[in-house]
Amino acid sequence: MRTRRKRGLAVTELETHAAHTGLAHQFQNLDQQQDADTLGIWVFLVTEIMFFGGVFAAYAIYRGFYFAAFEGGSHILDVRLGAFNTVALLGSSLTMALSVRSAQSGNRRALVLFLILTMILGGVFLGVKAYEYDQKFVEHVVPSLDWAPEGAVLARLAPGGLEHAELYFIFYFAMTGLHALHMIIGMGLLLWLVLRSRKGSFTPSYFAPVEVVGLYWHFVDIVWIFLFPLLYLIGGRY
Amino acid sequence: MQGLPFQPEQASTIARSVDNLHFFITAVTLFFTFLIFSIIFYFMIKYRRRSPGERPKAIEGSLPLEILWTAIPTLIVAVIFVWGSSLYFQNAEPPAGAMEIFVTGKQWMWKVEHPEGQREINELHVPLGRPVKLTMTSEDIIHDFFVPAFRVKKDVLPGRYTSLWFQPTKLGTFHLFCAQYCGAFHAGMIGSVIVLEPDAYERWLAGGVQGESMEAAGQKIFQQSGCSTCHLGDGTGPAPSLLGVYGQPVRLTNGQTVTADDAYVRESILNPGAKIVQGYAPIMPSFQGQLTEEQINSLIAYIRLLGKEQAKPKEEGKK
Amino acid sequence: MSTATLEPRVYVQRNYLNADYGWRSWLFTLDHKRIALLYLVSVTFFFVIGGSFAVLMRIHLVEPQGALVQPETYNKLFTLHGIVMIFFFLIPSIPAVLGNFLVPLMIGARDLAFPRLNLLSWYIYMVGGMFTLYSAIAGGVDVGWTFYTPYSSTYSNTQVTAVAIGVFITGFSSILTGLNFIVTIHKMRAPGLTWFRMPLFLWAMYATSIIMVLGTPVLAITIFLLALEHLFHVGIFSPALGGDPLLFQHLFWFYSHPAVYIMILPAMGVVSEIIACFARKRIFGYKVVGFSSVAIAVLGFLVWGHHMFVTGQSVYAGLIFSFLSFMVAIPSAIKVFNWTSTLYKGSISYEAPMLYAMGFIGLFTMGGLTGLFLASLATDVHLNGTYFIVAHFHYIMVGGAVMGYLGGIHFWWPKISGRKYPNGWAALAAAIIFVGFNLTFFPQFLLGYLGMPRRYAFYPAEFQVLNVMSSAGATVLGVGYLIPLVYLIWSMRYGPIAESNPWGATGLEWQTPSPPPTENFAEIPVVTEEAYAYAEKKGAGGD
Amino acid sequence: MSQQIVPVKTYLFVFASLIGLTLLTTGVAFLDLGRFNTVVALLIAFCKMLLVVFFFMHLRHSSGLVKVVLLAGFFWLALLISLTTADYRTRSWTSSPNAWSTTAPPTHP
Repeated sequence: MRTRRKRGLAVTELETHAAHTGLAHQFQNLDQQQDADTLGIWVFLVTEIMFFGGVFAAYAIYRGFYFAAFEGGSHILDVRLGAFNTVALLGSSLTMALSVRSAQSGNRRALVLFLILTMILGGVFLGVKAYEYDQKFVEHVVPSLDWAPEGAVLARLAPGGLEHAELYFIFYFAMTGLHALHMIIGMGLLLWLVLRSRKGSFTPSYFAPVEVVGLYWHFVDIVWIFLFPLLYLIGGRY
Repeated sequence: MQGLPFQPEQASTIARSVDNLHFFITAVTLFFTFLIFSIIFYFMIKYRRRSPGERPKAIEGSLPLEILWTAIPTLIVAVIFVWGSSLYFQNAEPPAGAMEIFVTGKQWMWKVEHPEGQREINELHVPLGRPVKLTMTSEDIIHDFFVPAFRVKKDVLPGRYTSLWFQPTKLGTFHLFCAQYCGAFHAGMIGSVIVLEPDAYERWLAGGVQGESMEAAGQKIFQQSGCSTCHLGDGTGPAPSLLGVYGQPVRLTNGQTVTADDAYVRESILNPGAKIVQGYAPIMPSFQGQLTEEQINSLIAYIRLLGKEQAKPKEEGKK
Repeated sequence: MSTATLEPRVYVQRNYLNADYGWRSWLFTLDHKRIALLYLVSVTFFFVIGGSFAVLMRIHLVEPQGALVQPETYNKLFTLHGIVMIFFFLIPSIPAVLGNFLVPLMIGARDLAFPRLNLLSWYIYMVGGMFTLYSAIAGGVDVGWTFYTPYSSTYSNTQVTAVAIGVFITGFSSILTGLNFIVTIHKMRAPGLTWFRMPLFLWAMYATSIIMVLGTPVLAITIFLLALEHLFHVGIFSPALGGDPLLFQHLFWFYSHPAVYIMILPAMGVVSEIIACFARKRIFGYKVVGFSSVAIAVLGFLVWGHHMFVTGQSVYAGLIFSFLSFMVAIPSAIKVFNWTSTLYKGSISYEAPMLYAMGFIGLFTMGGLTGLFLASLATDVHLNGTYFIVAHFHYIMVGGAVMGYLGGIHFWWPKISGRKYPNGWAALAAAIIFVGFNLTFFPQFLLGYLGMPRRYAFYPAEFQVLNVMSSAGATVLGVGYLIPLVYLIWSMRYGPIAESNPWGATGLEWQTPSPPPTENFAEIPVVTEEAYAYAEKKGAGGD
Repeated sequence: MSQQIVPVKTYLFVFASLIGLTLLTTGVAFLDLGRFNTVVALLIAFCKMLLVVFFFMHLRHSSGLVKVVLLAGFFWLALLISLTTADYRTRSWTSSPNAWSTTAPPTHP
């Protein structure tokens, strides 16, 4: 440490190693790297399960306590919009799966096309979600910020206790908000994939980023698969 | 065992049994600590390195030993588990006939109400040798009612009742601590439990500031807040009669049955829509924010009285 | 010094420390060893901060009415002491410093699986740390490290939001570190390094990573909901809107009890390495010790309710949690017995790391056994929330985890820095820490049994004697911690050059030069023997 | 990583099933099944999840390790929820005053 070495001498083998397309220096070969990437994203998804799991657990407890209030809150939501969004998100999962398939088979044009389609469907979902959020302000059922339900909405919420209905809407906003945040992050990742795949960065032997983002996107879809019945379909709608 | 150095006073019926378990675990702790320490010292001296090139023979391990030192701790913790749990469960429920006292915690004081109407702050007078049950709630945040000499402790929660009980066995003044951190003057939320001879306790109850009994106060609130307009005694009003209801099962509109305990009465006052008695409409307004915790306690005391004294034969549960 | 540069020196081997210079080469490094050093510096910084809060508290408690500060300030001191020590020192200490440095070296890899993620974790950790420091400077926070609602969410008007954000953010650093280790240990082991040839430190890191990955997200979401409630005054955990404060406690302890094992498991791993090396023996019952790490990680998730025996949790849930808490005691006991038996017929030398390891066993044994009082329902009722708890968890987390951490730092210091430290000073420091620790915390067991509640800024006069004893012990302990800081820094410049394997230890990390080159191994090694093949090693210790 | 290229037909079939299940779960919500409304809704959601996980996320072709990792995630989530509800469900077993015991009706009324 006492002798200063010139910068030039500090060149490591990192660069020679990285010359291989897409192979990072710490891995022996592409197989090992792909294995590590796949395992990494699955472990990450497990952390996401626990992250959403915490709020799902809290939701389950309170739904048990205040079923009537949660039922009332649920009936304020528009099932048609919820179902429509479910279909949109499932569609985006389909196009995402097809993007990965295109990457596997090396079809660059199809890859870009399906990625863009996924983004469009994701955008539709977020648009509808934004409209629904706006409706909550119109109906004054936004906890803390705008909480003054009246008329028919009030009549629907009152039997279960207004403050407990507010609790329902806290969970509505917290859960859908976290989900939407994940969607927005996913949209950013998709955009990055589109730009990279247009440059032709992915080949049938190296498309881990597409696969990894795909897995993330499907996970976000699964969260919604549970959110839809848990938030929109409480109690009978008859 | 009693009077050991660094031992808190034993002033309740359960203190001695809790201490016995405490001493047992202490013995286990000391035994294993000395065992491990002495083995380590022995090995470190006996098997110290004598020459730098020494290569001791490898030992794989030993299955019998592993089983042995899995089994022994398992056995010991099983004993402690059974002992600790049974002791805890034996003392979980107050004995029948325990006298009841209401305790309300708030930042940073303890408010105590005796059923006879005597109130005190940061002090709790109890008679010697009688089981005492405390019904506790908090006006703001979580506190914890802790009397070391009695070996009892229970969190005091807002919006909910918790309870603990003890039977003092010693005259004197004992520490009462708040054991759940509750903000700036948490350390100041202390008081004392004063154990008196039963007749001295009676004198104490009678003397001092004369308050009306909790039941009487509750009856007044019952009239003033308009409860009595609907909850008619003969059951002809728009709301169910409260005679003979307390402590009995109540059928609800959703077909479920709940016991009309403190918690249910409290909830029905604050959030009447939550559980409607079968055959009645959800018309009662909420009294959330209109009654203090102490007023609710008094109301409950009154409703208990109604439940005890004039049970309606029709709905009476046999016990 | 000036002559040194002029002198034509013998060839200095290129290593990760002299590979590159300048702050950029550190702040943008992807080398796991340099990131480990970034962590080393930052956790030391936070240790000093958290430690100085502790010193102030112990001075304050010398007098019953409080000798130093207002009660409000005292509350902020213990809160920040807890938060800084737990989230910014103990949890990252061994995993992020020693784990980062050693995991790739021990498995024979060039780096962790995701070096960028690794650097990102350090930045996330620092950002979280900055939020926490900001909250300390901007007036402090007084909710206790446990954040119990509704005090934290509705009643405290201190910097709860800033600290919540800090803890939330730092959680992701720990998640990413755990993820990185899991993938690395699964996928990047050198050829021949089977699971049962892995050093026990790796087993411990693996078990720790499981907890980090599965537990931390729950803390994150809980703190998120808490912050939401604090900001918008909605009733998630506050009874005003029908929330249940106990639900917060459930979610909080679901992470925060296993978090104790995040702190202690890595220390157990370190101790296994040290004992094997200085007894020249294979760890007695290697597989049992390895599996017990995993068992502790799994069972550790099932016991959180023992923090809630007196909080109004159902007595039946208390029964279940009490039972499971006793279960988790067993693998810990098994480990202690196996370490002790490893010494049997060994060839034991008493270098400083070994003394730290022995200190660990002693303090951990006492800390673990006193846990029995708290797992048992009847005795916990009396001891919960008193100084007994404080003493118990300090025995585990300071007596155990910090002893293990210091032992590990001393053991691998020649590898990390390429220098040796004065062994005599190190041994002296180990002894002072052991004695000072017991002087500080043993009186607290007695205080707790006598009934002194924790988190009291002032207290009844009868507790003064024991409090003064504890404070006196703390000064000894403080000196004990300062000594290593001094000689380790000294050794970086003036210490004798370390050979590649000064202790004559097994393990791939000792086959690299000290300090190792950036790429760790020129050639990926092939492993042909078990982890602690001391019997097969020929020749004298050291090379 | 999935080496196999799954035919487009499979994806389309899975997608169609998912849409079908979505319509089913929405439809069932309009029937009065009492407490089974929740059970059926969760069951359908679970099936949908399995379809996505096994086909879209290629779990079918993934290594055993990945399956174990995912299973561990769900197992721990189950631990969190079950041990927490163990507290809430058993609070009403004791007669001591306990607001939450009576405030809490069963989860599926």
